[in-house]
Amino acid sequence: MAKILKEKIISVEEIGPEVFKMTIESGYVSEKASPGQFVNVKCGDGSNPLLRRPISICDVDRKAGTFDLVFQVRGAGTGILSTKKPGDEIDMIAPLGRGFGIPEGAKKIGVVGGGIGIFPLLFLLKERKAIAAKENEPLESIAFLGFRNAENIILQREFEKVADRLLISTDDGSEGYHGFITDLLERELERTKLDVVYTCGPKPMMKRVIKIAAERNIRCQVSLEERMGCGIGACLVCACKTKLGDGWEYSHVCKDGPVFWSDEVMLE
Amino acid sequence: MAKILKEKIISVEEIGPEVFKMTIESGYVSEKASPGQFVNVKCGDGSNPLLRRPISICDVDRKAGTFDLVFQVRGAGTGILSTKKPGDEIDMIAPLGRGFGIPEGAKKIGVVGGGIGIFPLLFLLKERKAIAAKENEPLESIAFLGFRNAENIILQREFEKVADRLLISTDDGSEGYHGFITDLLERELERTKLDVVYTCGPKPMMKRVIKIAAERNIRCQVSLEERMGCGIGACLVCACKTKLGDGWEYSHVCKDGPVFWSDEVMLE
Amino acid sequence: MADLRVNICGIEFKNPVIAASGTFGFGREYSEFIDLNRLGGVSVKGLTLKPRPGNPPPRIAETPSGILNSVGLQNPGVDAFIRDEIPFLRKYDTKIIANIAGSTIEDYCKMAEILGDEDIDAVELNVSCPNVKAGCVAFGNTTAGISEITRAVRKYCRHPLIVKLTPNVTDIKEIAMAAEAEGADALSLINTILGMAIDIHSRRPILANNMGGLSGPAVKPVAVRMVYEVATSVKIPVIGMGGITSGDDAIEFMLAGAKAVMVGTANFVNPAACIDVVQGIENYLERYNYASVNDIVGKVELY
Amino acid sequence: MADLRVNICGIEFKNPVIAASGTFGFGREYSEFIDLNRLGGVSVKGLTLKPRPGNPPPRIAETPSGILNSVGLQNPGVDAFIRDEIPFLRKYDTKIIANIAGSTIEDYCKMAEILGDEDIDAVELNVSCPNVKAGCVAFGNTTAGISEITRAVRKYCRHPLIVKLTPNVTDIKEIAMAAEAEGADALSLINTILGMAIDIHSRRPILANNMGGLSGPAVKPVAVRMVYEVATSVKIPVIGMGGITSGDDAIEFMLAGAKAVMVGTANFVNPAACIDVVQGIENYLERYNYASVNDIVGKVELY
Ligand SMILES: Cc1cc2nc3c(=O)[nH]c(=O)nc-3n(C[C@H](O)[C@H](O)[C@H](O)COP(=O)(O)OP(=O)(O)OC[C@H]3O[C@@H](n4cnc5c(N)ncnc54)[C@H](O)[C@@H]3O)c2cc1C
Ligand SMILES: Cc1cc2nc3c(=O)[nH]c(=O)nc-3n(C[C@H](O)[C@H](O)[C@H](O)COP(=O)(O)OP(=O)(O)OC[C@H]3O[C@@H](n4cnc5c(N)ncnc54)[C@H](O)[C@@H]3O)c2cc1C
Ligand SMILES: Cc1cc2nc3c(=O)[nH]c(=O)nc-3n(C[C@H](O)[C@H](O)[C@H](O)COP(=O)(O)O)c2cc1C
Ligand SMILES: Cc1cc2nc3c(=O)[nH]c(=O)nc-3n(C[C@H](O)[C@H](O)[C@H](O)COP(=O)(O)O)c2cc1C
Ligand code: FES
Ligand code: FES
Repeated sequence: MAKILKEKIISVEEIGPEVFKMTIESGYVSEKASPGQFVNVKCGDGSNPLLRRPISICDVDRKAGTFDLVFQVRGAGTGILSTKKPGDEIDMIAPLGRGFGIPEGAKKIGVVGGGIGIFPLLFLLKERKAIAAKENEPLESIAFLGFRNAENIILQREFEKVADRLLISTDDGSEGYHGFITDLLERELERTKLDVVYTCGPKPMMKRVIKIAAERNIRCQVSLEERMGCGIGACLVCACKTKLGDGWEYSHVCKDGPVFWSDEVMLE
Repeated sequence: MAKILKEKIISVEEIGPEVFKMTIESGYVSEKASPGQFVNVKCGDGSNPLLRRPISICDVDRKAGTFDLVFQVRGAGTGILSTKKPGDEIDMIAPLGRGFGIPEGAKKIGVVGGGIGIFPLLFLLKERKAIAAKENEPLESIAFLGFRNAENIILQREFEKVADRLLISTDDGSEGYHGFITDLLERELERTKLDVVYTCGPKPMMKRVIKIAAERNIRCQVSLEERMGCGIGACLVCACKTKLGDGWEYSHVCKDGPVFWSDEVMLE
Repeated sequence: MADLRVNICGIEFKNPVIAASGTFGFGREYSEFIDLNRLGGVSVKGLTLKPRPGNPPPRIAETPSGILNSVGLQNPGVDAFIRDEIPFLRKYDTKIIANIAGSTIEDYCKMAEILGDEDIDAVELNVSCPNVKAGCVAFGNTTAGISEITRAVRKYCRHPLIVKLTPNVTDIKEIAMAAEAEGADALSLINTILGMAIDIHSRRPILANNMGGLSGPAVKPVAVRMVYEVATSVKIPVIGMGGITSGDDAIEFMLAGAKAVMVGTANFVNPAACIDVVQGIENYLERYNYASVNDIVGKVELY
Repeated sequence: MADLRVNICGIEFKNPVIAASGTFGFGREYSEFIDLNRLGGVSVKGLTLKPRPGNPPPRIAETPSGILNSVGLQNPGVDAFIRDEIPFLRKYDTKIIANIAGSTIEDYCKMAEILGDEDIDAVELNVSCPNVKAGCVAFGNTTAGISEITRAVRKYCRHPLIVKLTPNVTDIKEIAMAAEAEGADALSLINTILGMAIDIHSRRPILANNMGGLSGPAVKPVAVRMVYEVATSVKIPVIGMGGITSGDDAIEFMLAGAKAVMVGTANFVNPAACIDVVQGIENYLERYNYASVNDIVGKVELY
């Protein structure tokens, strides 16, 4: 259950160009959060910016009782967020949304992330790994991460720790594979079988991942973004089309998502 | 001439209940400012609060190149201002307005201040004293300051330094004279002659001071407050009635004031 | 403790704070954050005769101290409301206002009729939604339109009838008086102000619907003015809204003449906004020693 | 560097940024902060036939992301303007727009006539000031009113005639088309939105005039919508304003259809606002490789 929380910021660090990692102390979130969920943060005081900003939970340290947000500065809200200092209080509603699901017997998982879409995937890999270890289950994971260029690569070490393999591409070839991360995914699928693919990032990338997975009968989950109002399912602004019989209906990213099965959602 | 300045805050200190003293580094203001002038401060980023806030220059250290603002937290603007930290930048337009004037041969001056109205009077006394010392002129000054109660008394030491005598009243008698500061003024005028009286504070107090001075043919200046827009004389919102022949016209507090001769302004 | 009860056309609200239509769903989501028993009432998401999918996303844009929305009345339809939502809300001790909208006068009448036997406390006629193409706002922005629809629905409506006014008009007093003349029991205002925001990088509107309705603190001064104008023009009670985020804001509307207030956009930022407003009103009444909240209604003293 | 020049009814502005009437005085005060030569133009403080003292203070109230003002056209009168202010402003290479207001149609006509031989570039008809009791806004909020006054003044006005529209209307397109039909050479909008703010402690309005006009960022989405509506309804050029504080804001208005923009309230916060807007427009044009600012006018692509 989500709560309105006022938590303490432990650290704020610029980990890439205009990308900040914020560690927050929260017994509640670190206990309750599951991968793919997000928090809705009040960035400034007063009414400008008025709305909260949705940010994915990127990492959780359940023992320490802390969790991480990683965000890119895009506008007023994230701009103010980046100026917060350790010790400052942060007002959020958390944890929110429906996170990633695990299909029965999925032992080989792939995550495909692009740009700021990679953040929820880190928590997912970490959590899967911890559960597998605890339950003594086999698990193989590959992370496919696409970036603009070498300079924009972030969280590499963190992903290396939680994924068995990490494949990186850059648009300009300045590091890793030169080209789309989905090309790497396709190539890899020529020799490796995956049970499930999780993806988050730019829409064209996710669409391509969905197609690649569908063609190979691999189950696939996508994490969507949509402009939000309330973040809790009441205002109905964060609509996305999902299938309903032969037709469709509007579901809501904040409550029915942000994670959807690729065969239930209709990306446009 | 006023400029748009971005200056550095040296210190912020709570010197009374919800009253803050802020010391700001500014070669420009400390050189150009004269007593009675004010600065127009941008309190927050963005558009809420939108307008700048007028605050009197309370003290200037011309040698150190700094000046002080003292302000009481009243609403959003002064609230934000009170949370500023040393090292922060502060955006202001300064110095603004027409300050206190000195009539020919005024050697005995009185200042009468109430509550947050006392701030510009400190700078006035200090400056008068410095000039008198420099030009080797005689000067006698008395400060009459009225407060709500003992707890609200501020800047006592500072006034003691620059005034020959300091008389204090409180509404509840918890320190100094029990009653209106204007009663003290009247009493004092029974034995002391003043050449000019300067006053700043609540309107009823200023009106009473004007009357007392007028009855005794003492010249008198008042420093007014009015809600402001531009602070530079362009938007015409800060109107106050001044005499024009047999009638009146609207002058503007930010440009024609905030200091007016008591016989030119019409307080309502 | 001051008496917070207000009586509006026979309905006794335990306090004058009502969640505004479209911003509170049917209360379910907020019930996880606050105790709905503490609300004066809930005006539910705007209902239509048949379920409506609403407009394509994006449906929200942020503007200085405000938001534009173009939800377009996504709702499950009046039957689903009766079946699924009334029983849920009735578990709480709070008043239920059914906000209804349609594209034809017949739609409105049918809905009023269907709701006639249902356990709700009032019907709020939404003739001011700027986000649907046919009907709705068209009824709300002329005196002829508002007269016709109020007269028609009045006949079918067995509950107290609140007519919700649009601010997108030259003279809201006229519209208000027309609604009163045709039998409205109360008026609520303001609905959203029509606005537009453009993404200068994509050079397209931010909302897929191109335009949307402005709400939030930005509109407060316009809303207070209109509430004042309407409250001094009609005899029926006025429910004020538009940008209320605190008890102080609510007091401003009540001084201007609102007997109750609705809280909308503020819920998005603070799910406990309605409760905070109740508390703020109580604090104000206590500070100034008012025995009842009714004592401040319309008490602004003009210059 | 992109070409910033815009031609509006025969007047060539060096750039599309004009200081909005009533917020910039006659430019004197701002000339201490910025180089007036860098402005496209200045629309001067609203003029009346005779000097006017204006309304009693307080004349300003702050609201979320906006302000209410009730200056009430304090000005030295058209003769003093001609005598004292035109010579001052003419020293600068910027266009002068005389904003005129009155309580009767005759007032407006007389002023237009008096200004006929004067060295100004255009006349802006202020039929939308909400802060004076007689006349003014009354002419601006009906098609009949706007038609009558535009027709009358058009006969006396030898300069290009800009009609400034009020947003306090149900359908601004109608009003705009009526002004166009009667010979307006250009339209400017929006003037302020009527609003009210109450001090809940004194229980009195904050403005001594009780009500005032809302301006600043809060009104931007309403202004952009109206500019879009008007620009797509008339053939004459449209000058957009309402809440512009940056080049990005100005671009939003131009994409919506404004050929030039006016900057008002932002000057109070930032005396260099107009210059910053010019610079911001230039940056945008460069970033997206536009040869001329005219290339973006009306270029919003609707969904
Ligand atoms: C479920 C979810 C999870 C997200 N997780 C992350 C994350 O982990 N890290 C990260 O950097 N970003 C994340 N985003 C995107 C992030 O919410 C936006 O970048 C942020 O809201 C921008 O706010 P701003 O004030 O800086 O920008 P502005 O452009 O000034 O914002 C204006 C308005 O648009 C909305 N908006 C702008 N961009 C987006 C967007 N991409 N998605 C949704 N709303 C948007 C804002 O919330 C605000 O209401 C996530 C978005 C969603 C929906
Ligand atoms: C020339 C001048 C000098 C001043 N010097 C000082 C000083 O040295 N120390 C000090 O504590 N205060 C001083 N004030 C008063 C100070 O400007 C206000 O207390 C302050 O603007 C309140 O802003 P706020 O956002 O905290 O309050 P809010 O009430 O939220 O302000 C809302 C609006 O009202 C205006 N406003 C509110 N109170 C006043 C007021 N008394 N005078 C003018 N505008 C007001 C604000 O500027 C703002 O636009 C001075 C005022 C003037 C005009
Ligand atoms: C997302 C959203 C949806 C809304 N839906 C409705 C609706 O269905 N019916 C209605 O009468 N008003 C609707 N409104 C208008 C609000 O009830 C209210 O009139 C308006 O938002 C002003 O109040 P506020 O500023 O407190 O939000 C909606 C407002 C928002 C923001
Ligand atoms: C203090 C003030 C005075 C104004 N005076 C006039 C005026 O004399 N004539 C006029 O046409 N508009 C006047 N306006 C309206 C502005 O020109 C402009 O239309 C409005 O403020 C919206 O733009 P903004 O949001 O950029 O301020 C005034 C606005 C303000 C804030
Ligand atoms: S943001 Fe309100 S329903 Fe999703
Ligand atoms: S504040 Fe603008 S003229 Fe004084």
